[in-house]
Amino acid sequence: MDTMILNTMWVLIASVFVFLMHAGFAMVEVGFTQSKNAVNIIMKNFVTVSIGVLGYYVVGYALMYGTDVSGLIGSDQFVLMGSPESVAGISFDVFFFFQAIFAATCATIVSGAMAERTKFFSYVAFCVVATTVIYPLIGHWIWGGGFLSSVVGFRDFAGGTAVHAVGGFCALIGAIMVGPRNGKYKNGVPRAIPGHNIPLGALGVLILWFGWFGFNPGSTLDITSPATAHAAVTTLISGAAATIAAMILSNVKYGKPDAGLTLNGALAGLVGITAGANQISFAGAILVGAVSGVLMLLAVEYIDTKLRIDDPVGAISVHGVCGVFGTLAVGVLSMDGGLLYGGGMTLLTAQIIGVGISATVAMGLAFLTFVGIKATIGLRVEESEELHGLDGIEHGIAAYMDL
Amino acid sequence: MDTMILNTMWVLIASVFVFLMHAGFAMVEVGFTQSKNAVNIIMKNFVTVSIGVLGYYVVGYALMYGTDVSGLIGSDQFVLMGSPESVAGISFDVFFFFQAIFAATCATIVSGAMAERTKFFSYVAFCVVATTVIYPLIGHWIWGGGFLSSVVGFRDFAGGTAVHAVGGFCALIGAIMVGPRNGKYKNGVPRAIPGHNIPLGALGVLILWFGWFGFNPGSTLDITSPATAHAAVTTLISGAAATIAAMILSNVKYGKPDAGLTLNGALAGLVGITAGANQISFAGAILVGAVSGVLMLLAVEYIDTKLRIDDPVGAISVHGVCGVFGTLAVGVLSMDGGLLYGGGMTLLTAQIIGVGISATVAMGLAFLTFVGIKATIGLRVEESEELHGLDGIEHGIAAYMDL
Amino acid sequence: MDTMILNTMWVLIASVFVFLMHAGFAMVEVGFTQSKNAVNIIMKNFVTVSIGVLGYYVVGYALMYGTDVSGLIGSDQFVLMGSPESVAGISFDVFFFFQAIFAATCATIVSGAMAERTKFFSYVAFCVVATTVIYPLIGHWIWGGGFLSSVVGFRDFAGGTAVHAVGGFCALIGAIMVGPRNGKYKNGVPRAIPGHNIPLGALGVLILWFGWFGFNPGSTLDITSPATAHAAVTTLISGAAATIAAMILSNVKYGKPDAGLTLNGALAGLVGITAGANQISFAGAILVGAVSGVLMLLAVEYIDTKLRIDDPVGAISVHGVCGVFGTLAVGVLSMDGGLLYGGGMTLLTAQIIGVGISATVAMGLAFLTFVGIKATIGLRVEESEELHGLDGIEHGIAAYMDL
Amino acid sequence: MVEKMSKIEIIMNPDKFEDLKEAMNGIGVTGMTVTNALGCGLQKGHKEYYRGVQVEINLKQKLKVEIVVCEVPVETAIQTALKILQTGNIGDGKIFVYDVVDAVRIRTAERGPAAVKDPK
Amino acid sequence: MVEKMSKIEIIMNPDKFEDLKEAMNGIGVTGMTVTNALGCGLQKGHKEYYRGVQVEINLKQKLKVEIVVCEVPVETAIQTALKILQTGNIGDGKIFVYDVVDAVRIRTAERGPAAVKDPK
Amino acid sequence: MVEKMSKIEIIMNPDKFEDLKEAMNGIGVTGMTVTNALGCGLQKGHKEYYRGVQVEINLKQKLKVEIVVCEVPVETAIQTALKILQTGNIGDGKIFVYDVVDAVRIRTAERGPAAVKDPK
Ligand SMILES: Nc1ncnc2c1ncn2[C@@H]1O[C@H](COP(=O)(O)OP(=O)(O)O)[C@@H](O)[C@H]1O
Ligand SMILES: Nc1ncnc2c1ncn2[C@@H]1O[C@H](COP(=O)(O)OP(=O)(O)O)[C@@H](O)[C@H]1O
Ligand SMILES: Nc1ncnc2c1ncn2[C@@H]1O[C@H](COP(=O)(O)OP(=O)(O)O)[C@@H](O)[C@H]1O
Repeated sequence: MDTMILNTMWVLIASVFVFLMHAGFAMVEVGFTQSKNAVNIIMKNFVTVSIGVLGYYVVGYALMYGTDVSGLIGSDQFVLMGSPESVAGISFDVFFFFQAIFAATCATIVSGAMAERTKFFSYVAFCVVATTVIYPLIGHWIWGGGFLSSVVGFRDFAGGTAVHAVGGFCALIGAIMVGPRNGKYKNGVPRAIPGHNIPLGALGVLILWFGWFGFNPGSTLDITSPATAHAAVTTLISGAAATIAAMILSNVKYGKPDAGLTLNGALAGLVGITAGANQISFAGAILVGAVSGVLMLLAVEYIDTKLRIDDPVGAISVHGVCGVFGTLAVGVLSMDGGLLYGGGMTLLTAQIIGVGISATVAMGLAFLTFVGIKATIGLRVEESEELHGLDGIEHGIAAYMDL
Repeated sequence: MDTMILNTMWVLIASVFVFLMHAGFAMVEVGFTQSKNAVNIIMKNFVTVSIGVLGYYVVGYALMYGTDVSGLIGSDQFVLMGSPESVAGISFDVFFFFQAIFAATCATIVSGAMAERTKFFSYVAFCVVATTVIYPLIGHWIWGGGFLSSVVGFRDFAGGTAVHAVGGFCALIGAIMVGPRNGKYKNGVPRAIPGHNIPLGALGVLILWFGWFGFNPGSTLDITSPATAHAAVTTLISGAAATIAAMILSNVKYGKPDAGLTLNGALAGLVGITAGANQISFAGAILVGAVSGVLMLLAVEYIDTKLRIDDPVGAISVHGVCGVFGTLAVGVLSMDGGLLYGGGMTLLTAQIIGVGISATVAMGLAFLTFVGIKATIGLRVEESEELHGLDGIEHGIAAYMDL
Repeated sequence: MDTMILNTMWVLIASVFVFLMHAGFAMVEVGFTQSKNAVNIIMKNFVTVSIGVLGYYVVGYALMYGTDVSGLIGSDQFVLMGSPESVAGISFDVFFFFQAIFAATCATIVSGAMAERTKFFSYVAFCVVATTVIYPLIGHWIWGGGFLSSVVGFRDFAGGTAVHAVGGFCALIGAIMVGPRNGKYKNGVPRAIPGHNIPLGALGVLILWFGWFGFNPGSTLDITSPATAHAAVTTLISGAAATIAAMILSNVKYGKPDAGLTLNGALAGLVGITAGANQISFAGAILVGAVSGVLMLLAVEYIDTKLRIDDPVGAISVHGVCGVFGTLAVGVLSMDGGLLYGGGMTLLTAQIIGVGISATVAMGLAFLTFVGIKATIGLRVEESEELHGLDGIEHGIAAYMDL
Repeated sequence: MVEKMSKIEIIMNPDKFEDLKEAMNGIGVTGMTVTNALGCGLQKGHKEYYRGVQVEINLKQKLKVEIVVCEVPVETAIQTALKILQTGNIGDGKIFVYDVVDAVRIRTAERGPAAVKDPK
Repeated sequence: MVEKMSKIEIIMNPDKFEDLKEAMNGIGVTGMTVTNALGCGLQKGHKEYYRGVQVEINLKQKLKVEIVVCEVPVETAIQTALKILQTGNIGDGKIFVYDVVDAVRIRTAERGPAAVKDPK
Repeated sequence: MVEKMSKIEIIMNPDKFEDLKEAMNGIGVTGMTVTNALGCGLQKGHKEYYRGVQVEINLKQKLKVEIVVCEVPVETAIQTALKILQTGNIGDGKIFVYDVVDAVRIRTAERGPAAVKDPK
């Protein structure tokens, strides 16, 4: 009983930390895009939080944590009806609180990659689907008793796949389908469209890092477990290692320590360690971080110049690529069953299968959703609207005014 | 003993969350006003925190929680002298900490509504009165053992009336007495004076929301009570519902989802649920949120165009109107004695009486205070000062400089 | 066991609060400097966090908390090897987490004082030395079982000396050696080089204040101790008193309440109370705060106009001067052995010796480090780079862009 | 290019802008371009402090409004601006008038006065 | 000062700036100065709401690009700008041309057309 | 309007502004209007990276200082500006001079040179 109160308290506090991540996402996305679209991005973030929470309340939670049907989907507790008093050793209310705030994160990732050219209400529609279907479905397989955890033996501690890879791969599909921003490519050569407020973006990254200390350590749901403190430290040092790695590599490749990539580096390290923050050693966390920073940087370049997919904030590389990498790294570096710790290929195989299925399904569902949206309300704003900025036309107001 | 430590810890942490709300208020007020007054607003916020805490330490706490005299006022523990070791099951120091941070909130609400035209030291004077007299007095009636709770049976969980309605009605009087900003009305028709930094305003709202998870759940002072977790969830979903409601209504009324009103919507929902966050059901919280969002929007329009009271940040509508509404909603929706739960009219009547008396007294005291200030140091800056911005003349510095 | 979990949880949460201080430092430094150097400052802050944490992990922790050798230095647990399960009644991981986040703070202080003219990689080099040698060494003497605590009887509760005075005196040496910014002095008369974004600076101060509630109360490492709650209250009211003191004094001296000094005032009060937050009475905290606010203001003026040392953000005055003052104040105002509480000169003498040795050694080591850096990679950017801003040349990007 | 074109540049306080815009629309001005500027004029000598250091002449936030006119006589525009902006206080601002050699409406490639006139 | 110098002022949508810059470099323009501006032109009448209050004419974000030319004929520059900027939509912008009396390259103190020409 | 008025437009590095202001006050300039601008000139060709993508010509932050003079000879102002601003490095900036047809001091409605002169 005492432990339950303790854990309830811990998860409640961790949830509040995670909540602030929405401010972090908002600032990162605003900072790394153009000022003429800043209001639009702000609005998307508010809508994501709100719809995410409500959609998860009405439908999402039920599909994710309702009584399992054939390992595929949850089937009751819609509108939280018939939910128990406690789950996983903490109060049900707090469990829901934590999960609901998580749910919104997944959609937010997509908003960054599709920024500056997507219709407001089209994004809103995607956001509804993401938080009521895509995230809960895959989440059920991973965390809700579905087949990925129960049959495949897939492990995803705090959402390296369930949140980040899923979000990142939805973002990939979204960015492809909405197409690059006007002027991004000229004869196939990418142009830089610099963000308009680096300090705000940096504030966002630090706020996200702060929130991640709820996201990862909170995911144990158990303050009495040593894994909680362990996860806090791995989150700290993986982020640090990735920051330094990205900074050094950008300096080597481009002659200067690049601010955008260094900031993304921090996020890459945080995403990278998410899947295994509780079971990768400190040294392993530094390795995961450093590799995440490098991978992210290479992915940003590859996606931008080779694949020619326009991702203004680097969401695909940060969340998609590093989410996958981090999930696979568990198979190698987990102190409990990882390849390097004598666990053989079993865990690594499970990880490969799990992340493969999750990413594929996420892409498939995102594709269907965007096809539906495109066919009905359309996906992309008018060219002239894009040119003048979404703020004036979609919201009738500029972000910065002095008149 | 263990429970006391647990609760002490919880309230300490919740207080720290609430503290960050001052950053939220500062950013909201800065973002939604003009850049030429940004330094002035920042200074007001710093003064509010500082004076609020010190004034409450010296006098306010005593009047609010000192030994009750005829249900009207506290009478001892000035400068915290003779205070006990523990109060309400938590350490006295933490109890005071929580209360002191609360106290400053009430005055901050007023600063938003009177922004861009009020003399700096006149606001400082009001702030002293608000945190040493107005808030503690009414607070005593509601929370300190005074007649509203003990005789009338009035309920205000986390300050829907004690903090928000009181602050909002003081703001109403202040905004009326200082008059509209120059150029706000032309032949009785209001003009928009847009805020200068929507992203900063949005950051402020999200920080406030974060802090509200200390404000509401923390108000149980008891982590072992299920009401704490319940309050966290209602705070989350009421804010979400209000955001969506305000966004949709603004879209319907004005053809576009309005950013200012959507952001205010989130705050409206948070204020709305404050009085009953512990005793209104989840569905009830969504209802309270949605109605708050709608009410706020209508109130903003009514106050602006019909009453012609100039409230730059919408503080009267957000805190005053939704504070009152939320308090009354307790009488209807409280799962413990609300009208809809078979409690009859008793609770609703108590709520009507309580909020009526509180608002009336707040307005009366605010009126007297502002009359006094007007008669001595004056309330409003010179027209030329207002024209050129308060920053240069009251503080000798611009908020944004690049030279 | 239960207490250990409770305290582990408390320190974990407090550490997360402290982490956000890095966002606070970043915003303060960005806000109070020129826009053309904003990216550079952001990068320095990210590097500080990352290098700080990693350097402390590899070397710093061992020197600070490894097995003591003659009261001078720690000697094992490099790369945390051989570290115990728990320290000081909390989990080792959380203890390290808290300490690692602290370590980075010390170097950050220096970055503010040397802003706008120091080479990026020179600062990086200093940062490595600061977090692997300077801070851990002096930290060992004070907190790691070294001679200052064990022999001298020096007391520094949360780092008034170990973090702030050490950081401030390193900053002093750095600012002297790198020289004033171009155009700061003309014929020996200082010119104002105003910060470019006061609202962001203000946000930073409020975030720092928030984090300080982890920094000070967290330093007990013990939620069951009444000192924790006591430290929270003294942190609150000392900051408040200093804010008001600085505001009033600036108004008296310069005719207007100065925003920069009022904001610095808050920080001065927080630094001032850090050394004795657990053992100075509430009234004492107000005194310490008020004096800190005054001292800081006088120091800013003296350093700027008399010593002609250019410290863009006032770091030397805030952290160095108030850090020393607060440490000495413990000798006078400590309720347990202070001069005014009948403790005689013993404690005060210990404080004088301790802070004297710490500051001297910090200055000496900083001097050697900067001499080394100057001789190798150089300390200061080219004049033309300084003129055009460090952002373009060191990082190839402007902080604010709209094209 | 028989009709002469002129640019009227108004340095003014930001707060009166809405009024000016309305008044200018009232006399048939078809467009204007506005820039944020910092001005120092006779308001000089004003001493300020920043963190205890004297800052001598303070630059005041101004708007620079540029209006190219041909049909609307320059004098009408100046008088209209004066009516709105004159308060008699230092800092009211200044108006400068320049010759414009040519104008192009990019949308239609119209040139000269036609580029500035209302096509409706 | 035999060669006449002119200033070409282009009020344009921010998004086409990269293209314009390239095109101008292509015809030998040696420099330009760019300012953020807010413009209102025929886009007027557009009604917006801010917190439920009607905001009448909305100012649109524009760039003001100033190019002083002497060697490059004004006409070439105008045609180049038209090619890049003309979309046929309201809001495409305007070009104004002014006489320049003198120019100085501060670095070398060169005067007149020499100050504007490429020294290489 | 016997006395000719001219506008001197100085495109300069932001950092020297304080010095320039002082020097201009020294020679009797009564006012100036300053705008933030981005400039590209001979500093072109400079290659930068943003998130791994090459950004070609970088715009540099400049100040545009506009001074309308009549009493103060244009030449004095130019020489004063040169003295302060010339460092010999690329990016030192440019000065352009234009004719001013008329000026108005809004506060007093004074016109022409009187509007620019110090009334004291
Ligand atoms: N000679 C000038 N050249 C350019 N701009 C000027 C000049 N004189 C004044 N201004 C601009 O006009 C503004 C108002 O000038 P000011 O001298 O305060 O008004 P007044 O002439 O009514 O005293 C100044 O802030 C400045 O921007
Ligand atoms: N008479 C004018 N004086 C100064 N600037 C103008 C004028 N007319 C238009 N502009 C500028 O040109 C921009 C585009 O004008 P607009 O009228 O929308 O284009 P169009 O002439 O193609 O309809 C405006 O936003 C404004 O900045
Ligand atoms: N032809 C031009 N028209 C308008 N502005 C120019 C022109 N040439 C240069 N400038 C402005 O002057 C600034 C300095 O020019 P730059 O070519 O770097 O100096 P320099 O001539 O000494 O090499 C540029 O950044 C730009 O703002």
